[in-house]
Amino acid sequence: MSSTTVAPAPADRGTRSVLEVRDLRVAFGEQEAVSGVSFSLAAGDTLGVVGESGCGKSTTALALLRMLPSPGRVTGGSVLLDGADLAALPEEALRAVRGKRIAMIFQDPMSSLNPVLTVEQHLHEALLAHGRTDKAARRARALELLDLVGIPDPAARLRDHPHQFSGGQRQRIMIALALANEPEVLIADEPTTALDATIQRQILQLLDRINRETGTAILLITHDMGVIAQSCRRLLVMHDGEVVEQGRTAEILTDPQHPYTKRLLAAVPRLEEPSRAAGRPDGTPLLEVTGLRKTFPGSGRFGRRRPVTALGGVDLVLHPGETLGIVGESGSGKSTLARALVGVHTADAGTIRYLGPGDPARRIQMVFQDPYSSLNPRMTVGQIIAEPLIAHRLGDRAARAARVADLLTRVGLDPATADRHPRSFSGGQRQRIGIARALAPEPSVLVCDEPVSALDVSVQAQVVDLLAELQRELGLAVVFIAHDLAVVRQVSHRIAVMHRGLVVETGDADQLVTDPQHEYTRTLLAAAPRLTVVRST
Amino acid sequence: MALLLTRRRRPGLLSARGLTGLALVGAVALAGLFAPLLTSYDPVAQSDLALAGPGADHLLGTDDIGRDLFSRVLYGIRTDLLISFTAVPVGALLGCAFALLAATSRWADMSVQRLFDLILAFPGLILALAVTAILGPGALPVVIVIALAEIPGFGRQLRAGILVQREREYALAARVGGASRLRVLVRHVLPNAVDPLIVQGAVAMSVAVFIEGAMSFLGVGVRPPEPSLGSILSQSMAYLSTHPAFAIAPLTAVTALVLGFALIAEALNKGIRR
Amino acid sequence: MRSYLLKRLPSAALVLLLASFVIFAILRLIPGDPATSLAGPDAGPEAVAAIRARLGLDQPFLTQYAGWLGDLLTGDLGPSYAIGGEVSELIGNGLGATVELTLAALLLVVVLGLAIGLVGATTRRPWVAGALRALTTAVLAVPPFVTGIALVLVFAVTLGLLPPGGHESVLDAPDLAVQYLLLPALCLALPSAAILGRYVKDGLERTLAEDYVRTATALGVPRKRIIRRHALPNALPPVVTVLGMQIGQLLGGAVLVEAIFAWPGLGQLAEQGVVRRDYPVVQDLLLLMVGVFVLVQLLTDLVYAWLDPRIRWE
Amino acid sequence: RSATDKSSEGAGASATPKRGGTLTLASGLDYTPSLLFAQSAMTHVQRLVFNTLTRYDDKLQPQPELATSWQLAADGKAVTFKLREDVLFHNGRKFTADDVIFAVKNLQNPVRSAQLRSTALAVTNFEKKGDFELTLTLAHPVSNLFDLFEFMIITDEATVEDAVNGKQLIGTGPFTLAGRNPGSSLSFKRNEKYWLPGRPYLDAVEIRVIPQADSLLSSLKTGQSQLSYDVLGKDVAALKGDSQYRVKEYATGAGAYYLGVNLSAPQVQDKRVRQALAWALDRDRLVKQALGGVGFPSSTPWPKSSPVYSEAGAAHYTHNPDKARALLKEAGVDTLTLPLAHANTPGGTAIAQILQYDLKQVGITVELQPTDSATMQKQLISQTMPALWTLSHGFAQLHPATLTVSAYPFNEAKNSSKFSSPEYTRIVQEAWNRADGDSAEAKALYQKISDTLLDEAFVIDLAVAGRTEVATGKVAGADLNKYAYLILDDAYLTA
Ligand SMILES: Nc1ncnc2c1ncn2[C@@H]1O[C@H](COP(=O)(O)OP(=O)(O)OP(=O)(O)O)[C@@H](O)[C@H]1O
Ligand SMILES: Nc1ncnc2c1ncn2[C@@H]1O[C@H](COP(=O)(O)OP(=O)(O)OP(=O)(O)O)[C@@H](O)[C@H]1O
Ligand SMILES: [Mg+2]
Ligand SMILES: [Mg+2]
Repeated sequence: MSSTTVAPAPADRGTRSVLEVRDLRVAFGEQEAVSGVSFSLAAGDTLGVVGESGCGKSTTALALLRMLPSPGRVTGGSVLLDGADLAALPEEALRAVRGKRIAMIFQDPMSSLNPVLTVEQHLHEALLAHGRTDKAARRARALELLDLVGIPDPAARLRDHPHQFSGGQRQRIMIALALANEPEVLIADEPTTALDATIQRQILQLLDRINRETGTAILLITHDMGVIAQSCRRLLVMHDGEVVEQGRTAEILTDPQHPYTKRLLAAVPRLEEPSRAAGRPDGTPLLEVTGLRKTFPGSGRFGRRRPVTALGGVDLVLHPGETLGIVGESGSGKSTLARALVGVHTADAGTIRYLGPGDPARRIQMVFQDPYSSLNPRMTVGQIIAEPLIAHRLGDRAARAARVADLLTRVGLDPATADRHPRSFSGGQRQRIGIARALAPEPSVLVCDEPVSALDVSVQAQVVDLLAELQRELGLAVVFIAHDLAVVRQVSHRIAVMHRGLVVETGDADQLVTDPQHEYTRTLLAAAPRLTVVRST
Repeated sequence: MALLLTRRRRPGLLSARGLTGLALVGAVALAGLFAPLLTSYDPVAQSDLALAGPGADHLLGTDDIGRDLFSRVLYGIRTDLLISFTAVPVGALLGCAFALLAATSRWADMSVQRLFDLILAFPGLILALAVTAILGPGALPVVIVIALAEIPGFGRQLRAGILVQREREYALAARVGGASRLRVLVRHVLPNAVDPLIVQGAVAMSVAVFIEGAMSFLGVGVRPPEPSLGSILSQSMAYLSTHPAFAIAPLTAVTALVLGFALIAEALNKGIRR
Repeated sequence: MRSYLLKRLPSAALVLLLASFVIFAILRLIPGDPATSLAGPDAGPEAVAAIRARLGLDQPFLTQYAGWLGDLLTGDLGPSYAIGGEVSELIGNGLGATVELTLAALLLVVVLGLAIGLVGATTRRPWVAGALRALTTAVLAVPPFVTGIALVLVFAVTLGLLPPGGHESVLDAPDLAVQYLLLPALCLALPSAAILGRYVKDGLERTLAEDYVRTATALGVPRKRIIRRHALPNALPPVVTVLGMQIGQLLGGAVLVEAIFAWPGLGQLAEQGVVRRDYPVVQDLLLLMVGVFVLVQLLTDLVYAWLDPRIRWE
Repeated sequence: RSATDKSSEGAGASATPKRGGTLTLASGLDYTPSLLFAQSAMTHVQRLVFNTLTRYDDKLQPQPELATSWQLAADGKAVTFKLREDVLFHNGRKFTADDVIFAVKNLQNPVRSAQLRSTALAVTNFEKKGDFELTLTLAHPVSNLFDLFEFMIITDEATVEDAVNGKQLIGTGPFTLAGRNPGSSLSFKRNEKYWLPGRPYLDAVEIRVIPQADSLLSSLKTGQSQLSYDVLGKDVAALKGDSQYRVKEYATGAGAYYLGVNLSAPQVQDKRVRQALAWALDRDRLVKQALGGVGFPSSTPWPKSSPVYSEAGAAHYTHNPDKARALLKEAGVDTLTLPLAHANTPGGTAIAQILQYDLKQVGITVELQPTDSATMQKQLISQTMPALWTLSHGFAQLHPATLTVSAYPFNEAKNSSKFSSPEYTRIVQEAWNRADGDSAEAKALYQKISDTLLDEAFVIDLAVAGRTEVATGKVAGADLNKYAYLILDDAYLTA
């Protein structure tokens, strides 16, 4: 690696602090988002930052390099980089620091890369920005970097555009960009949140390797305890824009001091815990899926894309009162299956037989992933929940109103909120509304497509509990789709593992986790983040 | 997820920009509305005193056949607003109707788009000449031409909106809830897709004032002697070198209107782009 | 790409066919007929009748329409009715001038539009942005015929800097041609430039808020370069579409502008044609305009794709 | 180079004509080949490329052109011409009597729709004595015979169809057509073999078509063009004071503005109603405001140069609303609503609005119908005008008979007003079918015609305004014949 490397002598690793943040305050207009955050990052160290959505993690990160979106601005405190206060630096001087001494990578690798620039151009931009003018040298460095982050056959991919890479590869490219100028500090804001467990694992390993090989100090922001546990020596817990606790990861995980941290940890689903699903429902199945196939005609603006086989012959059975968990990486066909079950996608082949009482269109309902886009912003909660009732002509106006109130209470919301609009609810509450809507036409099967993936762990737990409770009370059969194995094991009787549009393994929840049969299931399990500390100092 | 990041203050109409726009349009509109109170002159009454400059008894002077310009401009504003406020809604409704039709099937979509292309491709001024020649002069052809011209704008806007909103999960949810395709389209998708049309509307208003002017200039505007901003303006053009004052009044009114509507549009736009 | 073209061409053809019918029908619906304007102010009905027969205007509507389409397909546009000479010549003559004008205008539109948009979106001084917005909106607010006549009065009559109207072929006398071109081109370009400028500005503001711009910033790429290299290319595709629409506008606007500046282009020809009910001229001319518009739409889509790799590769 | 520099200034034409130079003329209208033989609004081409047999002087006395001399038979039923022998067509062919014969026959052809067709039709027989003497036999004497020869251009038979199709123009005139760009320009080159020695002075003539009135004016002001006959009245008024320009009025061209009345509309069949209309109009204001003070108010069609023109006639109808109301009451009309068609040009609209307002003052509601010229023309010819229309007409500048046998609004046999009366027909025929166009009794008949027109008021004349020539100081010697054919034989540019 070239001479400018700042690989610190092992001696001062973890002692000399590169980055010193003192009482940092950020406000968006009046509203304060970060109120007095202080921490220090030692050279070559790894510091994890956890906290619920909206607690100020990203804002803090952006504030370090004064990259806040308007109207955000740093209202107090200092950011010392080797003693120099970045908060006081003029813009140009700060630019020289960005990417050169402190680099950042962001959550969504797709939107964070420029769609019209090739990978090579991206890297050239990064290098050029800090005076690498020699084209040949830049090219060599580009290859070197891509190789470093593990892009196979770099020379061939240099001319490709971001959209031609997989999610994981894109994130690798982001990292390559960040490392282009051998920064002392690498800030990673939720670098793996958008990725599958398997990919996530690889990326975290990569960061780990970088940290060891180049001695780059890493500030890793995430809301996933598991990720931290795996990859950070030190840990910092944020809540409402404040630091509630920080210290060695191992210690905090084993005995948290602050009540908030305790709650947080408690909420985290652990893969080791056995399924909480009660009873062993079987007998006559309620739902029988055989040889289900679905192929999407690929359609592009220019010419046609090759068609995508989302479901390649899926067989499933669902018993009354049973929870069937479905796991699988992104794109494996989970949502397509769900939609086929509720009949919005008509399958190309195969059958879905509903053996229960009543009209399947009414008896099979669905809970959606995104609590924000799945509720019509123009309708009041009452109207939203009443929609299925109207559609299925259930009861008159008064009856519907009563039912809505009843449902709201069931999902733990105040009936008085029926005439408010979704925007005035939190994510968790919205998901409850979604559930209420699904329950309205008294379904016997509830298909939940990643119902908790978008929620913070604490909220996740609540929603999961709600679903379990409803199932018990209403004897619902539930199809529970998620990519987080831990959650799925927790709630399911049985688990089906999907891979490339096929169910590769089905089995008793606990058994499948403890003693996986299929190769793919094993990789999935291996990749799943665990709360047990993997690295010590 | 930093969804909260997207929460932003909505400037909308109440932003400085929006208020300026409202003020401009409002002022002009009121002037037109209260024309009878503001001037004692009959806008079509002629006199020997032609092309008089601004003065005591004729605030803005008189036109080439001795009519009081001030009152003509005031009543002209009426005409223009009347035309715009009928033509634009008509165009908007038709555009939306087509957009909805397009949403019903691939085939419909294709044909509707071709229709829009056709309208857009057709040289507007020639269309104006033709329509007037067919229907005879008057406000009606002007309204029709404007409405026609506005159809694709609204249509395309709404179509795009529908395409986006349709893919939102709430639309899917409605389907799962058992709602019919039509109900999903009308009850769920449409209300969420109409927002940008407000902007389009404001833009369209200014375009309308414009088309009226161009048509008058080609001698196919509203039927004389009814005053309209466009007709006064085109009338004044022949005297621009000798009596510039003649052109200033109508020009100010037109500019104020167009500027106002444009500002309103911008403000709304900023407001909607949450 | 090719398959895309193949997909689009039929519908383009369809539009043309529809257009041809609409044009043909509308023309016949207009009162007043070429024979009478041919015959002259004091001609007797027998004269008119004779002319009608000669022009085949006495044949049934659809026969005439079919005849026209036939001629179009054989590429023979035939003679004009009233204006005199072969339609192909007439259009040929006008085409050059109009193309000159529209291209010049287009150039202005692009240059001015980009300038307005870039400055408007990136300036750190609020008053500059404000001034620009006011300016562009004002330009949009003043009808082109006013701008045109005002321009003439100021630059030609008062200052005597530029000719008030007329035309010199670029080929014969480039230096003069430019002087003749300047005013009409400007008058034609201003509104479109303002519109384009607005879109460029909006597009830039949007892309400047994108994640990848944040990435570039985080990498320490200088702001100027971010705007030029990262934001602009992404802002352009929609702008191209708008530009496509504007070209249509320019062609339409030519009618007015050419009248004001005595510019011997198709606009003039079209107006003459309508006024004198010279069916062949107007028909072929309008169809040509529609054709150009459709073509431009196709091209813009291609350019769009060329600018946006995501589409390019699909 | 600059497109704006005026090669020379200097007002006032210098006395000595000078050879050379290109004259640029600004025309508001384009030339329409198909109307070459009809009197239309654009008449610049005819006398540049072609010649006529004779040409009127100011007193309507024919003077030699291609005809050197002529002899009218005593009974007026024949006329004998002696022709120039040194005249060549642009294609080199010699001009002979046959060309005159063809010219007459050509005008007799209905498709040419020549206004003087009726007069041409009076020619029944041709008799050549050699190539350069020709006798025309007439069915009956015609008083306006030489109106025909002032009107009739001598064309080359072989190429006449090309001429009306706009392909080429072959004549004997001072200039040859060098090029045409429809809608924008016509250019002419000097005819080197012109029969008039040393003429024309100019090397070339360029006609620029500039439809926009104010653009046209600017082209004059900026010296882009030096001569025009299409400057709006209001602008003429403005230029009159300016020493840089010479303004000259001709009693020619489409000389008179009128209000036409279609008698097929029941409300206006009563003569008194029509006269009421005539009394209600304020002609002075119309001239001042709509015509910019050019021309003079008149209730007769005749220009001052006409043998029938009289102060009394011109002032027959004055602005007298009371009288109008009285007549209406007398006719038993209390409320009256009439449509009025007018050209949708700024000028036409102004006139129409003035008429509308004046008529409103006497309780006649008028509904304006702006109409584009093509439609207007169709209605005029097919006699489908609404109850009222306003346009302008020509032919009053010639022998009065011409107006009544040739101009569509007045045509005794068939006119846009659908007016006909035995009396009118009689006097018209009588005035027309006579050899002595200028005799006292002829004049008396003309007077009768004039009085009848005033009395019947189916065409209500408003103002007489001939062509106005606006020339920059450097142009001299331009002229128009009675049909407003542009004559540049003696025109030259002062250095
Ligand atoms: N409407 C559609 N049109 C075309 N292709 C689609 C469509 N919906 C899904 N696909 C494709 O089908 C495959 C499966 O998609 P699906 O959404 O079922 O995966 P998933 O398991 O739900 O992924 P995730 O975990 O990200 O939700 C993917 O490759 C996707 O690209
Ligand atoms: N652009 C903005 N305008 C206004 N407020 C903002 C903006 N961005 C963030 N905030 C506020 O700042 C607070 C912290 O937001 P931030 O994105 O830093 O949280 P986070 O911890 O990154 O959440 P997540 O885990 O979802 O990314 C939030 O409460 C939000 O309301
Ligand atoms: Mg964040
Ligand atoms: Mg999914």
